[in-house]
Formats: sequence, structure tokens, C-alpha cells
Amino acid sequence: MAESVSATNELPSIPGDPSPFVRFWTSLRKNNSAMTGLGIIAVFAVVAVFAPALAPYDPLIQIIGDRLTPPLTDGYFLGTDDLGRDMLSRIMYGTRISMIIGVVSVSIGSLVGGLVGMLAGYFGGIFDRITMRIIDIMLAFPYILLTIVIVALLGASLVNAMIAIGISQIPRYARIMRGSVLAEKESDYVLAERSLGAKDGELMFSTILPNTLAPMSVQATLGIGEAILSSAALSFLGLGAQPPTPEWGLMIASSKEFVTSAWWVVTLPGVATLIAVLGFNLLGDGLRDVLDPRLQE
Amino acid sequence: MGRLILRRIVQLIPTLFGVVTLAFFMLALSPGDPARVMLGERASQARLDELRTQLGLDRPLIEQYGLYLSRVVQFDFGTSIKSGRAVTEEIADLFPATVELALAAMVFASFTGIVLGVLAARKKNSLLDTASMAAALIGVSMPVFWLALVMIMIFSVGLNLFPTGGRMNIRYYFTPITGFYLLDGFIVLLREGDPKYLMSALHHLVLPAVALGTIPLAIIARVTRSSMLEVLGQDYIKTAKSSGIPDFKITFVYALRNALLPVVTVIGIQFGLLLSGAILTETIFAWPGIGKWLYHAIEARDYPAVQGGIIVISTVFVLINLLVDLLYSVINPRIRLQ
Amino acid sequence: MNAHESKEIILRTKDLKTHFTVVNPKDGQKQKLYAVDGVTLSIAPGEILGIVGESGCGKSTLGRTVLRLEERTSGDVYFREENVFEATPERVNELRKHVQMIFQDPYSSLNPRKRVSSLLEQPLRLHSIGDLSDRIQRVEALMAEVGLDPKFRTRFPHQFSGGQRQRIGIARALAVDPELIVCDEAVSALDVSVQAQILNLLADLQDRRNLTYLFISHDLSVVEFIATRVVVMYLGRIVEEATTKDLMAKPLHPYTQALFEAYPVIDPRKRGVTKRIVSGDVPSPIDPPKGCHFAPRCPFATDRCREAYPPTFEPEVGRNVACWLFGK
Amino acid sequence: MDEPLLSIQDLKVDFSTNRGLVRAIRGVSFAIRKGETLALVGESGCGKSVTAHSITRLIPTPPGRITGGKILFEGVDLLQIPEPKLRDLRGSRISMIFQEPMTSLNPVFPIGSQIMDVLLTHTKMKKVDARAKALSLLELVKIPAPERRFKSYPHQLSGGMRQRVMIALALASPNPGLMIADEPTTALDVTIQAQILALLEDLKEKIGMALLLITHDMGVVAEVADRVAVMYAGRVVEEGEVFRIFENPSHPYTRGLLESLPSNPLYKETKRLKAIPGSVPDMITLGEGCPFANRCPLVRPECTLAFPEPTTLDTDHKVWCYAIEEEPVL
Repeated sequence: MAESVSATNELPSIPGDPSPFVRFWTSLRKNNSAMTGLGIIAVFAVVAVFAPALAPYDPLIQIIGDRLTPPLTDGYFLGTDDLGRDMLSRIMYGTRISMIIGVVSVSIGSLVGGLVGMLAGYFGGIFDRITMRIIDIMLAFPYILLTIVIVALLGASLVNAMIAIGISQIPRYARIMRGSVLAEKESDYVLAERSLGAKDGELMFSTILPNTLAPMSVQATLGIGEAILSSAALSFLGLGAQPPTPEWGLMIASSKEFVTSAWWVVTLPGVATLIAVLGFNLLGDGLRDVLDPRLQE
Repeated sequence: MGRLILRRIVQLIPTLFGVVTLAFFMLALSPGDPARVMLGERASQARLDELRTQLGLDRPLIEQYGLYLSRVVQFDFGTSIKSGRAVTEEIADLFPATVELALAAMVFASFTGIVLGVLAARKKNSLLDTASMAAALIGVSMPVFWLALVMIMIFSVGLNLFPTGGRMNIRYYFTPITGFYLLDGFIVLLREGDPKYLMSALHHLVLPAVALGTIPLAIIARVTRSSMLEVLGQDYIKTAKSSGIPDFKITFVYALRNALLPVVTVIGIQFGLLLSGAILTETIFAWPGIGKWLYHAIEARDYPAVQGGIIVISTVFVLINLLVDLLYSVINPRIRLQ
Repeated sequence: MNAHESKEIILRTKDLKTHFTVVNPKDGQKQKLYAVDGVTLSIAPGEILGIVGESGCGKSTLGRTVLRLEERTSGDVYFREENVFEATPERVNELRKHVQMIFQDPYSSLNPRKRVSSLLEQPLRLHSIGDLSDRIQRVEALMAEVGLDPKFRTRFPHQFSGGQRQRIGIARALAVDPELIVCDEAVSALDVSVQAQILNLLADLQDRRNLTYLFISHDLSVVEFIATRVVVMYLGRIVEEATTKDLMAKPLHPYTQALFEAYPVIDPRKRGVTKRIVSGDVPSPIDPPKGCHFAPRCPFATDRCREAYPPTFEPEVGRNVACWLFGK
Repeated sequence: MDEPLLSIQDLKVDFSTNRGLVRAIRGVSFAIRKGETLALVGESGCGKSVTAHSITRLIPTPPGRITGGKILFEGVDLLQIPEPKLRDLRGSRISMIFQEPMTSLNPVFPIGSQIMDVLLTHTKMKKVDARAKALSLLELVKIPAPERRFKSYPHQLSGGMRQRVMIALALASPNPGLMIADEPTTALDVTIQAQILALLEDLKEKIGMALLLITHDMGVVAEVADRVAVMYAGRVVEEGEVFRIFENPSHPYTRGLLESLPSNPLYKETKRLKAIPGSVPDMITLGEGCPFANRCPLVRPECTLAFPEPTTLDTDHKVWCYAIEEEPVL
């Protein structure tokens, strides 16, 4: 071999572990927004899992004599609602419901949407045209309206709300997936692996899929926040959780006539929703900053 | 340009057809019997059957669908079960209220959002940037109905600055002219020189418009900022700087014009979403618009009304998106035909 | 082309056309892009056929179509007299063992999420070559062959410099032991000093493994250095074909001449010599000019040039020129 | 010797990155005289563009920061004057053209109005006059049918045409002194490159401005430069008249660079190039020594310790290399 080749083995020494995951994690850790979001989500997740142990009262028990007790009074840290139920306990149990709704509906939306988008983007043709037409029609309904209509069709309940939110979110994942698959499909490295003889299945799921996860995970994170908001809205309209479930939106709805007299019954479940959604939005923003290749360098 | 518009309008037809189909089958297949809803629980079977025949509910579904379709193209959405009035008529009555609210919210959101976004991008990482982006993030994380309630709590109940609901002081005997109360108030002001209707309409509009506009505002501010930042990093900004163009002009002429392209799209989408967001806000502010009406229709399982409402809102949504697309191609010379 | 009829042919194309449909953003109308528009060429084993031309001439599309990475519009590609476009998908995959490709951008042609070892192992696995331990050995041997230390096999592409990545790309192409390699602007993204290393490596490999290259480049000096025969393309068609020596000594087609004139000379003393710089822009392959595509820029163009696309003439043995100037 | 138009003295620029501080420019000095073309040549990442952008202080800050040195333009240190005064110089006395003609023009304004804008910024012209002047500039850069093109948007022009518009934009000043051209032909096809280089030559003669040409292409250097400064990893390693550089390249890197060219007549027979082994050092871990030491065939112990002082071979030919004393001076 010519000597010119032999001396090329010097590599710039790059500190730190080299794997892309570790690289991702190191830059994520430097991202304040993402870490704050992750912290908030962690707290809510712990509350959700250990709600029975953490909550001071049964969320459903009504002590009529203590109704509308203000916060920090008589041992009620966040006061009680109009039926004398402990607000803190109800909010803690509500965390469970919101987290489950967020995760389940986003799972439905992203799995179905992701698969549809992958197949449509990769194979194109008639399947692509038909699915995209359906997606267009779904997108012609404003998001919350679509959710409301689906729940109205399925009947008002928490489970149906989850399904409705999941279905309403399908189009966005399908579009994002299709878009990134279309972009990746034409990229040199996919072309290279195709020229080596890789088959469709391998190209789709082992080559392209990992490289589409960045935009999908950003959207999924933001989607959880939005699902929590949608569930609250549905419950507020009486189409989601039914009384006496301690769902945040339902809590706000059922106490809205006390706006003038007891500020906490309306304010606190809203604040809980706000912080939880904020957590996912912060994480989503952070992920976008970290994962967006245009911002890396 | 003309060909493009025509193409886009033609492309709308299958989408709208899909919307009508989806709206019809979703409700036709949903549990519950409209006839029973109309007549109540204790109605006799004979009465129910009679009404079903009258409504065409006894015919095969596909026939009902064909019938519905043929009426929809004539803008006939049937008769509201609850009120007995034509759905089209009810919508026509309520539509101006919703449009007025949505327009006010959107003007507020777009203007404030763009200004905030531009200022934040110009001074990236400054206090203003951090603060306004934090506020924007909180804005997008809030349930809109909760914000409305909190605003009522603070500004109406607490500070007594704004009314809690309605569109006009109920003591005024006011006959709407166009249905847009701001406009009506202005017409009265011109005709009679009495500003009280205009002032009252404005007074009632502020709180719901701000509540409804907050989330779009936050989104527009964020999109404007990131779009501005992206544009400010482009080569042609470097060219402008190296040509000695003043900073102010670079930001507000060279960069903003480009940065607005994605913002226009977002404003369009948000405007469409506002119409459905109104379901929540209108209910809380007792705003007599489509949203509140649709909410009650869903509650009452008033199928013709729900179907009609959905189709109208979705059609408006689709039309707004089309309008935005066309506007986009007008302000983007890369697409515009010379 | 007659020049090689007697010899063995490894790959040939017959009137190959690859057109694309593009959508005009202005009105959404579909338009045809004539990327490759009737290319007939052949490569003999052990040859390095250079394809040179400016952007939009279709040289890269040609390279991809040869590998059936793009679908043809018409015409045929034969690998050892087997029609590539009539082969079953399984057969195409088998053929890809024989024909490989090296891409232009070493930054985008390697999957960023794979380690070098799995990048190089993949082709072996896909073509069921050897068992796992065999393959690991082969991966290390490949790395050594292209001048990479096998101890870096667990690294990811982003941890290498541009030149080293291109070595990985070359190793991957070599993994299945191909006969023909399509080098699509394989050294264009590299700095001069690194480009020289890679050119040497490609030349070494060709010697050692008796490879055949279809070497696509916009850089005349690179093609001149490495190729044995050169095809000059303009707007989807071959305008001239000759051995490198003949072509460099005397370019015949006015476009080839223009290209040569435009190419900077690495000698400041020679800059005083007045150049004949061709005017105008390269037209779009969406709407190529009528007649000879070069006619609007050609100083020798006549009415006939503007009317009809010239056939291929053979003014000297082994030289083909598509220009009316050489017609009888 | 007369006062140079632009003189860069010991310029230092740092960039902070995720991985650490990159000392991109490590003490660069060179000068350009009135009406002269200086080619700043080097491979990617050597800092030639950063140097060019530092002159008009267009380095994005952060992450970039000019940490030392002087940039004297007609005797005034551009690093010291306030931003508004610098802005007055940009586009009027010092103008720039960039590599990507596709992205360097504002996509939403017609090209004519972009040129007019620059004219109106720097002069007290009336609009009518600015329009006339802009038209004459388009004519000057040989854009066919300038009247019609005036209202065109950048996307309606070809790459070569856009680069011509960029040049017109750079000339939109009553008194152009220095044009900085950052890889002006790299994105263009070779026939178009020849047109643009010829145009630049032509304009220089007509207008008498100096040209700082940033390029990686030795061919372009040979075609247009009067003098050459060769950069490697944040340092100028050799500077001199273009004939000297090509006929007597004295730094091992310059020599290696010229020998790496496939068009070098050396290789007509051998079919192997004399490549420089190894690759460019990592700018974060690079020490104080000569950055070329790890690839240099003439490397000595002192090379890795400190960067050498320049050796002047004859008037105007300077080399920064320890090994130079051993070379016979022509």
C-alpha cells in the first residue's frame, strides 16, 4: 500500500463517551428548559404513582361541615371544595388521571399516526394519496372540535376521551412521520444502504425509523401536554370524566359558580394543569433545541 | 395566480365532501335516538314511529345520507330539534357574534405576538426575551377555559373593571343591525351621535377577546421569534449588514418581511382554531355565538344542529386556511407569478 | 459504441433516459425534467470511465440509474449483458454485489447512528457472506485496506474527519467485493490535500483489485488524473467521448473546448493568454433548448444546430462527438 | 513603501463551542495595497473566512470574539471605532460578496430595489438618480437587459446572474476601496466561474479598488491574485507575490498543497499524487507550536513548542517556518 495512506490514523481526540445517545444526554443536561421540564414531570409522575400514599384524605370523601374551607385552614393544606372534599388529595389523584390520559392518548396517536406516516412516506403511490386525503379531511376539523365530535359519537367518558384525543392527534404524527421519511428516504445514507442490497423492511425500521425519532419525540412530548389540556377541556364540557372523578377540568367545571366566593376551588386545579403541561412543553422545547440538527454545531 | 386559486378551490371540494360525510356518519351512528330526544322519555311508540318517519330516520342509512347531502348543498341543515328553527337560520343569527369575538382576539394576538416576538429575537437572551418567552410558554400551557374563569375572577369580580358576560349592557334596548356589535355601535354613533352602544360593546368584548387571544398570542410570539432568529442568521442579512444598511431597517424591513411568511400560516391556523376554542370561551362569558350554541346542542343531543355547526365551522376553517395559503403566495415572491 | 465492440463489456447503457416529474411551485403544474436523456455508453473491465459535466448535466442521475437506484424512463442498462431493469428484485439485489457506489458527501452517506463496524458489516450480512466471526475479521481487513486503524471500528461516523469518512464509504463499497464501482463526485467535498490521499487510494485499489470505475466528477483535473476514457455530458446527453489523452490533447466539441478554456490554469505566468470564455448560463434541464442544447451558447452555432440535435459523429477512430461541425 | 490600504496585525479570534474554546485565528497579519488583489488561500476550517469577516466585524458574537490585534483601514483601526462609524464604511468603502449567491440576496425584494437601498443608505441621492445608478451598475456587471432585470426577484436569476448582482451591490458606493470576496465562485459551475473571475478582473481595472479574495482553489489564485497569503489552522504560513508562491513555494504546507493538485504536471506519468499525509489538527487541542508540525516532512523538535517568527526570503516573500534557513534562498 502506498505510504500516503498509512499516516492517516490520527483522530482528533473527542472527549466523553462517543455514542449518539450519550451525546444527546450530555447536551440535554446542559439545556435548562429540558431539565426544568423533566424535573416537573418527575415530580408529577411520583405523585401520580404514589397518590394513595401521599394524599392525606380520600379524594371522594365528603365532609359537608368543612365545605369550602380556605387553604391552610383546619389541616386542609389546599382547602376543600363545595362538597367538603380535600383539594390537595383530589389534585394528587387528578395527576394520575392526567398523566394516564396524556401517555395513553399520545401512544394511540403516535403509534397509529407514525405507522401510517411511515408506510405512506416510504411507499408513496396510491396508499399515500388515500391516507393523506383522509388526514386532510381530519385536519379540516379544528382539533378540539374533532375531539368533541368523536367523544359525542362514543359517549361521554374518560376512556372515550382518551381515545378521542388519541385519534385527533393521529394526523399530526402521520404528517411529521411522512415528512421525515420522505426526507430521509432520499438521503445519501439510505440510498447507500439500498445500493448495498438492504430490503424495504430493514430500510424502514432499522435505517430510517431511528432517524425520524427526533421530530416524533418532540411532537409526542408536546402532544402529552396538549392531551392533558384537551382532557381537561372535555371534562369541563361534561364530555370526559364524570363526577365524582377528581379530574382537573371537571374540578374546575363543577366549582365554577364559586368563582366569586372561593377562589381556590377554581384556581388550584388550573394551576396544577398549567404546571403539568408546562413541564411537557419545557421538555418538548428543550428536546427540539437539542435534537434539531440545524441548531447543532 | 388565477389558475392557482382555481386549482386550490377545486382541491377543496373533496375535502368538504369528506367533512360532510364524516359529520353525518359520526352522528348518525352515535348512540341515542333523536326522536326520543325530541319527544321525551314517556312518549308512546306510535308517536315515536310517526316522528321517525317524518324525520326520515326509518329509511336505510345510505338513503338518509344521500338526502342529507342533497340538502346540505342547498345550505339546508335541517331543523333544530331543540328550538324547532332552521339550523341555517340559527347559525346565521349567531355567526356575527363569534366572528366578532374571534377577529378581536386575533387582531390582539397577532399584533402583540408579532411585536413581542420581534423584540425578543432582536435582543436574544436579554431580560425581555427571557421574560416574554417564559410568559409565552406559560400562555400555551394554560387551559383556555380556566384562564377565562380566572380573568373573570380578577377583572370582573375582584376589580370590577369588566362585565362578566354578554355582548351589550342588557338595560340598553338595542336592535342589532349587522350583528357585529362594534360595527353596529359605530353606525349608531354616526347616526345619532350616541357613543354608549359602541362603548358598551367594546367594554364587553375586551375580556373574552383577551382570554381567547392569549394562547394564539403566545404561539404567534414564539413562532415570530424563532422565525426571526432563523432569518437573522441567513446570508442575505449578512449581505445587508456588510452593505451598511442600518440595524433598524435590517430588522423591520429586511428580516421581518421574510420572517412573517411562516407567521402568516400560523395566524391562519390559529384563527381557525379560535372558532372552535370559542366553544369554551363563549360558554363561560355567556357570549351568544356559535360556540355556546354548539355546546348546548351537543349537550341536548340536537343532531341536526351539531352536524350543521360542525360543517359550518370546518368549512370556515378550511376556507381560512385556503385564504392564508393564497396570502402566503402573494407575499412570497418565490411563488408569486409575475 | 463501436470502439469496444470487440472487447469484453462489463456495463453498457442503451439510449438510457431518466426523466423526473417536478411540480412548478408557481401554479402547481407538473413539468418534466430531462435529467438523463438518451445516454449510450459502455465500460470495459479494468477501465476508469470519467464522466464530466457541469451541474444539471445528469451525470449523478446516470450513476444512480445504472445501479437502478432511480427508475429509467426508457432505454436499458446491461450488466454483463444482463438487462438490469428486467431483472427481478432478488436478482437486482444480487447484482448489487457486483456493482457498488461511493457517494459525494462523506457526511451524509453514512448512517449517523451506526458504528463503523456495523456500517461495514451490513453489506456482508445482507449478502450472507461468512459467519459473524468471519465478518468481524473481514471488517478489520477492510479498514486496514483503506488506511483506517481497525481499533476505531467502534466509533461513529461523526468522530472521523471528512477524508476518513470517505475511506469508510470506500471500505463499505468494497465489502461485497464488487467488480464495478460508481464513484459519484467521490472526492469533490474534500480539501485538496485530503482529495489527493483519496485519489491515490482509489488508484491503488483499482490496481490491486482490478476494479472498474465509473468516475463521475465536475472537476476536469480530477477526471484527467484518474480516468482512462472520458465522457463529457451537457444537459442529459453525451456531447463527446474519447480517451483521456486524446481529449486533453484536442477537445473537439465546442462545449468541451469551453469547459477546458474555463478551467483555471495552475500557473500564474499563463494567465495573460486571452481566454475565450463561453457566455450565458447553463439552461435548465426542465426546458432544454431546441436542437443542440449547447447551440445558444456556442460560438459556431448555425441554423442547423438550432433546428435538430446532432447525431454522433466519429471524426477520428475511437472519438465520438455529437456536433454538426463534424458531420459530412 | 506606500501606506497599505488595509493592514491586519496580529489578529486573534476565538469561538466558544460545546466542546470548548476554539482559537480559530491565532495571530494573523497581512496587508493589502491600493488596487491590489490579495488571495487568502487555505483549506476548509483554516480561518480564512473568519479573518475576512473580522475586517468588517461581522463575526457572530457570541460565539465568536475578536480577542486581539489591529485591523487598520486607511490608518483607522476598525476594531476600535464605534459601530455607527463602521457601518458607514461597510458598503461604501469596504464591501463584501459571499460564496452562496443563492442565499446572499434577500428573496422578498426585487434586486433593483436592493441595490437602490444601499445607494440611498450611503449617499444623499434622489430616488430617480439612485434608480439610474442602480441600472448602470447592473449594466456594469454585464447583466443582459438590466431594465427588465431590475424588477426581478433573486430566485428568477441563475447562480451566475445572482453573483453579478452581488457584485453590483458591492459596488453601490461612490468610492469603493476594498472588496472582500469570500469564495465568490465556489458554488458556481466552472464556465460561470470563468465569467465571474473575468468580470472581477475587469472591474478592478476600471474602478481601481483592491480585492481580498478568499478561496481554497489554487487555480483561482493563479488566475487572479497579485499576492497570496497561505493560511493553515488559524495562521498565515506563507505570504508573497503570486509568482514567487507558485514558482518557489517555501513553506512545506504550500508545497504540499501545490503538489496535491491532480492537475500538477508532475503526475502526467506516475498516476500517483504526492498527498500531504494526515489530517488537519483539532483546533481545540492544538497547542502553541506550528499547526502543520504533525503532517510536516521537515518537522523538528522546536516546531511543536512555538510558532516561528517569519523569515523574509526576498522583498515581500515571508515564510513562517523553522526549516527555512536550510533551504537555499533564491
